[in-house]
Amino acid sequence: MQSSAHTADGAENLPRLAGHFASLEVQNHAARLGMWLFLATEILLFAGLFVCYGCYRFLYPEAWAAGSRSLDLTMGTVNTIVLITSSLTAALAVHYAKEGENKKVGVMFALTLLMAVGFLVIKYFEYAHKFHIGTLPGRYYHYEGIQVTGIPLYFTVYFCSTALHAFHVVIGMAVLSVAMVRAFRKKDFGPKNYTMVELGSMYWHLVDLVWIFLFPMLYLV
Amino acid sequence: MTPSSSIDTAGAAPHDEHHDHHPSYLVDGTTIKSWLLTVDHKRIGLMFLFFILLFFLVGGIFALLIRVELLTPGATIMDAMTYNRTFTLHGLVMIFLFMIPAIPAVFGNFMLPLMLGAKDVAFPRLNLASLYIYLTGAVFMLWGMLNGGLDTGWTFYTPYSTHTTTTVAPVMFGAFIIGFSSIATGINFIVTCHTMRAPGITWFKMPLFVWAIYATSCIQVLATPVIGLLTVLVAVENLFSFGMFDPARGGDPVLFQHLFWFYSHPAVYIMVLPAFGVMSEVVSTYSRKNIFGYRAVAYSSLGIAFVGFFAWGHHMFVSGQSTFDAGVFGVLTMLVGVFTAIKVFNWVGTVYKGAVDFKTPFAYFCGFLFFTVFGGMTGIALGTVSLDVAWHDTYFVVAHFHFIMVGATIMAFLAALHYWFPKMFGKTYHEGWGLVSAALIILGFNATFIPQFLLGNNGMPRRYYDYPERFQALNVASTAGASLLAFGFIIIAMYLTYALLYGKAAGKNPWRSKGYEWMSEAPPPTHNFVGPQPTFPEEPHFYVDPKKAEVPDAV
Amino acid sequence: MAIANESHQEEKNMDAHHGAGRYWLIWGVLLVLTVVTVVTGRMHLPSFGLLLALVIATVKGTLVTLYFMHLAEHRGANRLVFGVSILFVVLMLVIPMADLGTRFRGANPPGSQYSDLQPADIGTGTQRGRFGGGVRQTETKDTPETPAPHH
Amino acid sequence: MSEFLNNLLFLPESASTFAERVDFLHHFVVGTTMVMSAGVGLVALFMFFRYRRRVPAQTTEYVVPTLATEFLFVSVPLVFFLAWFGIGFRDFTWVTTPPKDAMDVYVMGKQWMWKFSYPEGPNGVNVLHVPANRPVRLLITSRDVLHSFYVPSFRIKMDALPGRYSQIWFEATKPGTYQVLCTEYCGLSHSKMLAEVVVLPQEEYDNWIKDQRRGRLQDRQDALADTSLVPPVARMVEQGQVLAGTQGCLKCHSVDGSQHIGPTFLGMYDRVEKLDDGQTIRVDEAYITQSMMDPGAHLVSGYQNVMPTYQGKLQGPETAAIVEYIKSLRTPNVREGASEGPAYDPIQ
Repeated sequence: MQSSAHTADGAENLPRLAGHFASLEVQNHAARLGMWLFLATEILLFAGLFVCYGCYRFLYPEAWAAGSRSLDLTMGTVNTIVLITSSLTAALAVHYAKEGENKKVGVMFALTLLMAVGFLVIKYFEYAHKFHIGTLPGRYYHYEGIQVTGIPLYFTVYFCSTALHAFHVVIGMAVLSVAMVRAFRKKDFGPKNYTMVELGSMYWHLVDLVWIFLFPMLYLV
Repeated sequence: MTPSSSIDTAGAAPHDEHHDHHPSYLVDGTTIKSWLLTVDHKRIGLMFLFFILLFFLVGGIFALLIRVELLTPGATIMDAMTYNRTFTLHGLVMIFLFMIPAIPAVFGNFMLPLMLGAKDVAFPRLNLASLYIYLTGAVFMLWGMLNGGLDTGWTFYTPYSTHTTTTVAPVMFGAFIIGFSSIATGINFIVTCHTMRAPGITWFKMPLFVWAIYATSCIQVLATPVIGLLTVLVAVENLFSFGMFDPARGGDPVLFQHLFWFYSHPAVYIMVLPAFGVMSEVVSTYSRKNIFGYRAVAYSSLGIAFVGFFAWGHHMFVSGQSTFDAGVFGVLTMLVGVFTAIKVFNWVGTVYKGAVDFKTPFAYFCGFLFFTVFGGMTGIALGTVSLDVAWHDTYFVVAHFHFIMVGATIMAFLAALHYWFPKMFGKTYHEGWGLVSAALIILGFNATFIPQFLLGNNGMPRRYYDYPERFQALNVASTAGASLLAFGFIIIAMYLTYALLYGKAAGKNPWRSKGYEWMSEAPPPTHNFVGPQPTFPEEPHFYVDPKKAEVPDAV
Repeated sequence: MAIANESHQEEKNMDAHHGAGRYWLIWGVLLVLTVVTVVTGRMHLPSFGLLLALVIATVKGTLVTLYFMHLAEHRGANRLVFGVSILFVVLMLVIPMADLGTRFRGANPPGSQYSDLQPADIGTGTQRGRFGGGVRQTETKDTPETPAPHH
Repeated sequence: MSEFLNNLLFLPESASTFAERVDFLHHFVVGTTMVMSAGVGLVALFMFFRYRRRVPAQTTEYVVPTLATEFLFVSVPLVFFLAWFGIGFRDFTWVTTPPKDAMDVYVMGKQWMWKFSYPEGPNGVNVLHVPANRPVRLLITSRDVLHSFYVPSFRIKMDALPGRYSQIWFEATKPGTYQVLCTEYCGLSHSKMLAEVVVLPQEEYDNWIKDQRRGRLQDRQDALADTSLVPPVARMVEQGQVLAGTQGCLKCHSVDGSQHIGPTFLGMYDRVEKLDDGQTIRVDEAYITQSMMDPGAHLVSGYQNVMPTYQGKLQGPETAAIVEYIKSLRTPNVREGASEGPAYDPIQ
């Protein structure tokens, strides 16, 4: 039941069609829907922490204000810009994949990865500072500067959510690396075969999306 | 092909003449590797069946230990610490390792593609991965159980779970891993329903089992990540004292309960919705009727899945939750009850003007109907806010959820096992023993849990190692019932094993069912259908005489 | 050909292919919004600061999902999945918060906005790590107050 | 009638105003359930027989419900369910909103006992005295993990949250003694966390409380529960140190971790000890107090039962001071006692 539209352009790079799918478009549809469902689970995963954030913020507004003021806004803003830009390059990679420009796809992903590393390095400096002054979660909190009820909880939420996010950054980097290597080596992305690039990039955008919410929640308000 | 099913030749014709040349999935590759690395949904389903039965045995042994311990007040066969671990492990094994994957991962996996006329699920390799993820999680859990065990109860409420000295972290981590298996299965089934339906199968011609699995998968995908996060938080809290839910550090244990029940309440629908789906198939087949109110049953599955998400707070009426929230959750709980009632009425309605053949699966249907009605109605009673104040955390709750969640699911699991046994293995079992053991199990189940309803009324709290003398008589009755139940399971194990080895060949469709899954061979070949994707012109379970088959639109 | 599902429609939707300029435009908007949210965030606006930040974040998030993730072109189930997950997040957030706001005040954590109880200091030697360890800067009373009779 | 139903359903004696409300709804719900399920069951059984299969490959009619049927399926249960919810929620609001003239009692759960204290004293362990026919508000809290205060005969239950208060109220209708059970799993001896509510007629209750307040402090079951006479903790530790010397504790117990006739005090608090009968116990205030008063009750394995009782030799506050002194001797490897929650002080 291969649809005629696809058998026509046989010269083109076509992805392997798994035997149990009726046609390529069904396979792509399945992959995309599966990815969206997976992203939904990721959203719900972070939602648990957002609920903790929301509830404790509701209970301890002063601690939250004090906690967010103690964070380094400059580093946070830089990180936001880095991540948004990396999202742009990831989106451009999909764009070039559709046009079959494999080299540009690889370069875009390389840039994305570079910015991801940058993000993690900045994050490392932020963490190091916190370990130094003692704004740590739960019972490890020993910063004299802020003593408000609930302040260790703020840092518990801060560390849990940023660590979970950083973990997702690392996973995203792994996924994008695979796509990048393929773009450079196999060079087989094209208008009919870009699902892998698209899904990898969707995952990366989700990482960006989570940060877009984490940033104002943790640093600004 | 049986004479009765001559009218579906139109649907199943293309592969009929080929079937001699294609070996069944059971013998298509006989090496161990061909099983362990298979991507065939049927083989994966069978492997799940094997492990799930194994864990059911483990959980069942824990259950019997609990019942024996409760024969007398005070110590009977174990000390308090062992008892606390035993009931915790009973809960964890039965819920995470048996009930949640039981029907979806075994029968869902096996039947869903067959019912949709697909060659496999959408992501076969993910499907295999989900089996191994499940096993990895199970290994972590078992390792934790053997190395100290866990004594928090399966609910692992903070702050007890974050301070107990027993091995919380490995068990939590195991539960976290199993969550991925559940998610993978869920994503796979949803995508399969959306993209793999054969020509002719529109949304409202999908078998009701598929609808139920679809609704279940939605819950799995949306709820499981939350418990995943929560298990990690509890494990981290236990190891490092981050204070997220520790009242001593300003955390709120009631918030933990909100998050916990956000998963764990929908989780009971993960367990029971597939059971509803199985029963819709069974009742149609054995009374040879299209389901009464197809759309009502299909929509009520989705309704339960959706509303069930927002009824979680009825586990927390006396936890210090606000009266306002109690009211909101109370109303939503009633809606879940209404959706279930719709299903019950429609199942009974299906028998109307049908042609009932009282075979073993139908016997389980009767048991199921009983457990669902009583389990469901006691659920409504518990959801009636003021009554819950008296009943909360007593044996009444224990009996209630064993009726609705366990009773209904076990009935459906056994019904499915018997109903699809010829489909899966191509063999028949002994009908007489089937009916005897069904009677034993249904009686045993009642004898075990009806005394527990009364115990709860009488005021015996759950998770009690020791109890005042006045509760003893009912406890003895309950233990006696449990032994009857165990006896029933032993009989099933014996005659099914016998049937597996020496059973007579069943033929393609021994029940003469018009369910979509019966339109392929039994047991099916590796890719289910030979040749192009088959088409399905009729709706499932269409038993109308072809001469007068002018059908009004289903409601 | 007769496949009873939405794949064909989906593929048609995906055919649309735009120039790269659109991505750069979205990127620009995202950067501007980031600057706006940082600037307004620094002002520490009294009541609507949180609301404003969340609105901006939502707009940014919507842009990313619609255009970077191509949700604008993905229709049907893909949108449904995303929409439902967002709905669930919101409900999951609102219901526990409604609980905190409306429950018996004594049942909220001591020292929090919705409790009448002072956070308790207990004993010597146990302070460290309890409410943030260290020495409390402000002296609080030794005993918590009686919860106000709540009728 | 309702007596008979209660016996049939194994319900315990109903002894509060709330119990009467609960039982009414209970009978309503259970009765309706029985009638409806019997109806559904009988209809099903009838149809199994009436529509039994006559030919193996029988064909059947295509039957679909009318809209009215489906409407009936939805509306009948809905009406009943919402009615029950309405009654139930009204009663729930009633039981969580104490009347203004309610008498307050503070209840504290800890592993594994209940402490009760009245705003003007006295305090008690495991026995709560209340007058009959008078609303009593319970303000419930916990010292360590979650507990739940449950009186089957009153049909009331409320969780005890560490460091916070939850409330519920009742009005006992009959004098008598009623059992209290803990219904939230709280660890090893969860099932032994029992207590009693003693309901007295008003005059007897007045006499009882007068007696209690007359100052028979040495007879109190647990000096710790009453902090009205106890100095702040810091001074208690010093006082305890002095007392440990003068009372002779240090002759047998070391404070530096070295072994002696008795277990060392260093790091003793919160330690999990193995008893000579094979059970384990966490050393908490209750256990230390008990060991001073009745040293042979729970012996830590490896030690002889040689310690004399200090019953009557120590005043309540002195016992408390020694306990605080032992608590202050903690080694860093002993887990921080975070599970205690914010300190609970009976409200003065």
